[in-house]
Amino acid sequence: MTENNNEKEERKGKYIIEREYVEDERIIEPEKLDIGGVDASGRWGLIVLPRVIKDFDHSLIDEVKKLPRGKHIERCWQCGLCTSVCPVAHKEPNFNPRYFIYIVKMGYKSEIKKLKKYVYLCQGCGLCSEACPKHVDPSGVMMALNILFDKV
Amino acid sequence: MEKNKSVLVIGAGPAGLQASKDIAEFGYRVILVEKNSELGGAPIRWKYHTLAPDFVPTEKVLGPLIDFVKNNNLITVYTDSIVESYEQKEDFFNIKILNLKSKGVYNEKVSAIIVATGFEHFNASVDPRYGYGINPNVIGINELEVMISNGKVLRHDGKIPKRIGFIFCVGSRDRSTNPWCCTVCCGVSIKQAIEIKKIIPDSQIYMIYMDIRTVGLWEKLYWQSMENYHINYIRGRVGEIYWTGEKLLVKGEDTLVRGPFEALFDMIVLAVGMEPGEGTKQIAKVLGLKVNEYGFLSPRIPNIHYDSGKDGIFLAGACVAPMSVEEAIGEGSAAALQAIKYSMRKAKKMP
Amino acid sequence: MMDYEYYLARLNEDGWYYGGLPGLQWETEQARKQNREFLKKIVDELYNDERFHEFYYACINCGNCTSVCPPFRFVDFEPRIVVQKIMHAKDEPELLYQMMDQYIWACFQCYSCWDICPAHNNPGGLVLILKEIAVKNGLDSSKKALEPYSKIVYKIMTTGTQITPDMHTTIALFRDWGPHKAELAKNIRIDRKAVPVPSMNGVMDKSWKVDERTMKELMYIHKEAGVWDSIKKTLKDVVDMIEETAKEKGIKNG
Amino acid sequence: MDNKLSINFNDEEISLTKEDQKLFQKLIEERKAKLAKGTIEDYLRMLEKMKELEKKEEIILHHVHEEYQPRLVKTLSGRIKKIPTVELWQHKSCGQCGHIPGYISSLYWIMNELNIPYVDDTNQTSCTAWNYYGSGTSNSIAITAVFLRNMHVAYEKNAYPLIHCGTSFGDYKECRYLVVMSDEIRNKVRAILKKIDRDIVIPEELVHYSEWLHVMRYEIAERKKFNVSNIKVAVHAACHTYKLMSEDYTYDDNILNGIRPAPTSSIVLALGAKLVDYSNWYDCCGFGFRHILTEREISRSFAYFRKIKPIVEETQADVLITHDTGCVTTLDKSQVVPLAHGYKETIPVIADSQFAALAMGAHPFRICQLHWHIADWKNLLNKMEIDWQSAWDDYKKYIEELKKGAKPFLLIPPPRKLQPRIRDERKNLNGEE
Repeated sequence: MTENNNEKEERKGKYIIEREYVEDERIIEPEKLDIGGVDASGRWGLIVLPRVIKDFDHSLIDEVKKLPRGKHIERCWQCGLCTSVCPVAHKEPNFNPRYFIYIVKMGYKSEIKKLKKYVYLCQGCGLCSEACPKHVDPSGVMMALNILFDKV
Repeated sequence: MEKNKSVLVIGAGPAGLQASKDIAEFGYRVILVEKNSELGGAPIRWKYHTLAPDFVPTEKVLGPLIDFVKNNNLITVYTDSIVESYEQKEDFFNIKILNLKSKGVYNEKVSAIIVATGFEHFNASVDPRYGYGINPNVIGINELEVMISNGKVLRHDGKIPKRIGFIFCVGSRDRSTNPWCCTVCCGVSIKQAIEIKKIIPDSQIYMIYMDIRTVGLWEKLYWQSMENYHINYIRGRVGEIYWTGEKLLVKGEDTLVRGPFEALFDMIVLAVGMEPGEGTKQIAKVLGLKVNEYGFLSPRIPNIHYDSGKDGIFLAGACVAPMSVEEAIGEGSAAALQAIKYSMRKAKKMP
Repeated sequence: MMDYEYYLARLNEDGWYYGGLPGLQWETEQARKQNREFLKKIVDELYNDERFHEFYYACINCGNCTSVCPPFRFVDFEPRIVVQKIMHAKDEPELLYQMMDQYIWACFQCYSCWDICPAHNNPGGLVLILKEIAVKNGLDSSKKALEPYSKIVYKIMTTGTQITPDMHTTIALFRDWGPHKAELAKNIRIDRKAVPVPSMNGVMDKSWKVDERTMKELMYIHKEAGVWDSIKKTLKDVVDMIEETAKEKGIKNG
Repeated sequence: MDNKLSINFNDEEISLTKEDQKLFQKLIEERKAKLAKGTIEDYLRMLEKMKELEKKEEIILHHVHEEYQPRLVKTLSGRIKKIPTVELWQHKSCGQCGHIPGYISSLYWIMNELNIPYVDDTNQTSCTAWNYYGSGTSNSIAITAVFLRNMHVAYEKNAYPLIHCGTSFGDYKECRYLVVMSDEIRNKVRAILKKIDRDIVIPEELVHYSEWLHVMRYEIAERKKFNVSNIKVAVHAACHTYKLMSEDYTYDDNILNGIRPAPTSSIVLALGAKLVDYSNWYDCCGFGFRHILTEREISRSFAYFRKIKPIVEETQADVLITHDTGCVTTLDKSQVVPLAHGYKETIPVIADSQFAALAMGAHPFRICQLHWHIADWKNLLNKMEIDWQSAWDDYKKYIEELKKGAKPFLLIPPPRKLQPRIRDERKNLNGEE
């Protein structure tokens, strides 16, 4: 949940100062927790699961490669030209073609869940595909991601 | 030594000059053919002020070579000339040289040929996104080198720029222009940025890069620029540049920290890459040399540059692959030795 | 020509605008709301700190520090980003302010990053200077972070010790120690008498008996070094209590 | 270190299993890459400048002279470091005294056993790192002045400072670096110290108590009463001891190939216990300074998932030993909640001085104060064949006597040979006579 403005009251991990940088699903906050007679519910019983990625999940990228316009996604070297020419990215920074390709290549499912509602913003204007030095055809990849992100 | 032994050297850049000097010092005659009117190749043509990584003045490196070649009687120099045709005989070549200005044709007999026709800077107007040639104050690192040599870095309206941006990999590492890396423009740009900081101390310089490739001893330029000259490095690419009438609006993405950004710059320097020069293309046709998919001359074995695959013809310098001045000079000597060895072996009829 | 008036209009007076990386725009929006003179003041305070040039040389983005950074394993906090934003802060003060809200408070100050940085930077030290600046300028982030910490600041600045045995006499503090805490709360007084160390035996209000003179000198040092004034904006009430205790001990805040 | 991959434990060659070899090879490359040349060169340059300042009489250097019977160790860069062994000024740690007094009482008991004179001073304040590092509510002048005040008190008492807490040790290394290298800080600090009638005294060597245990490990091993050879020990080195100013800590080629800090591992080996290795030894314990007090959510999760769980899974060690207040408290107290959540892995956490004292036969409760620790230490003591049940009853009896007003048993330090430097009666703080 990226927006910080609708601060829901019963949001988990309220007392964590750097709360905005911890995803919700990694916070386990028990309503009731009794440890040998001592009440440690709420923040006293809260644990955060580590976010260490043990191995990269390549299932996503294989799927994109099967789709016709996602063929060259592996060529991307994260230079950022697609985002810099993309008119949408300069108006809505949550839409960032380079970053979408990156999280798909790395298989960061939690990031994809966070940002998947922005992928449809792609206008399909093709400016990025024309600028891309590796001919990854990012606008095609965006279309592929539209399909893929619904599945994540 | 046999007086009539002579070697044809095509191209008077760092490689060609060094080859001519070595061969002349060995005692052979040298026929040096240069397309332009002055010797020294790209470094002199674009008035390189200093050479990376230690800011050695170009004059100190190439000056002696040029003086030697000009004053040595064993070396006959044909400027404004190209090799029109060649004919390979048993143990010598008949060369026809055409002077582009006077249209005069000269014949020479040589025992070996060294091709050192060098490179040309990428013409950034080929890549429309930077508006090179249309937007004022968008210049290449070659033009900037001329400005630095004159000691004054000025905008088109004569004012001193405050915020200068360097854009890396223009015309390099890009499938739509040249998919190779020119190996030097990172180091050269950083060197120039430091020189600008010396000329304009309160300037703000931004290097917009993908990866900094200051290889070998050139790495100290990268650290020096950050530690002593506070030059900023933004990892990302620039998509578009607009001229707002007074400044350049640069649209890009900072992939690490800022995300998509726009910024106003007073001047943008494009780190233009290296392409095979006109001379290289022309000589390849004339001598029938093999050329790789990028237009560079391709040696028989890619890792051994001097061996062109044709008997008696040797390659040297940036016509084979993008390289720095120091490497080109080294390859000039290498080709010179091969040419001398070939000529001596031919003289003794050895295989 | 492309319609670039839209982009021109939103540039700040330094001629710059950036949207921020996906998911982190709330940081950039917050920073953009602040007035820029204040942001520039913060950047100058950082760059003029006497430790700054010992802690920052150059950052080539290798990511060594993030690889060993403990909070990075649980929180999206990277020391590399801290150094990168400090590098660009001189021309763009918003970048620094963005971090001071929540980002820098994730740092464990364990200095693994200092030990491993090939460029010999000290990201942990830079974060520390940023925390000091946040406290000095009374940012609400430092108020929020240090509000539960204020009792400890008072204890440290008056006695030189932190959590003391008398704070364990109820199970309110550290309930997550479970039943052990209930036991501890019951018989901590007598257990402290059983500690065989002469200077600690039976002491409840401090970690060990501290001479009156020592505490006076400690408070004097903090007063002279300007610590009381620097934390006035963030921990107003704590400073008042400290000044009172100091007055009782004959130290006037000059 | 030729490519023959075996490590020598206690001077006898042990060849490693295939899998361990891979791990050690990784460690060796890792450490070589990590030798941040800059940090080491700068530190050595600082030590040179410190000697120059002494010649120019800008500072007083508290030398580790012969009366302190120094022993020599090597640091990361190979520099020889003098570790004083007697006449020590105990610089106590505020965390351990509040939460786990066991490891300072064990240390004092060992020193009494070895007849080492020391000073348990009440004119000592904590290093106030809780302000400086913990919350940013201090500045470099204050923290350096507090450091120099404590060092001056030790100099007055003619005793060499032995620093208990890892954080104080790291903090003082940084303060010393700043005060020597930055004239601005030095002059400001001198002005403050003059007002409390003190001068700048900088110790020639900053010594952590685990380094003292390291150099005294064979004497301690001689007095061992319990056999610990079947105890598997995992060691955690505290970040602030060897990452803050990474040059200045003890490394020994015979202990873990000189790749990792020697202190705590060396005494475990000297006592004959089995030292086991685990994958993320380099990681922090999760202390996090502010986090351990006011944001325990992150601290306890880190300690458990990054330290306790991997150690127990990988090594099934019997005990986790470290040498710092924050680490012992964090690792020990962070296991309660995860266990309540249903995780199984747990391991007792004690300090190296406690382990040494236990092995030397100290009373587990009156001296080693194990009852302040939560993680279950019962089967550790069983494995060491220490009858903790009767010791616990004895402790209970002692508590009852105390309740009735009996005089508490105190560890009185052996008599000192060195005389303190006499000081004239000081003016009161605000400069009036």
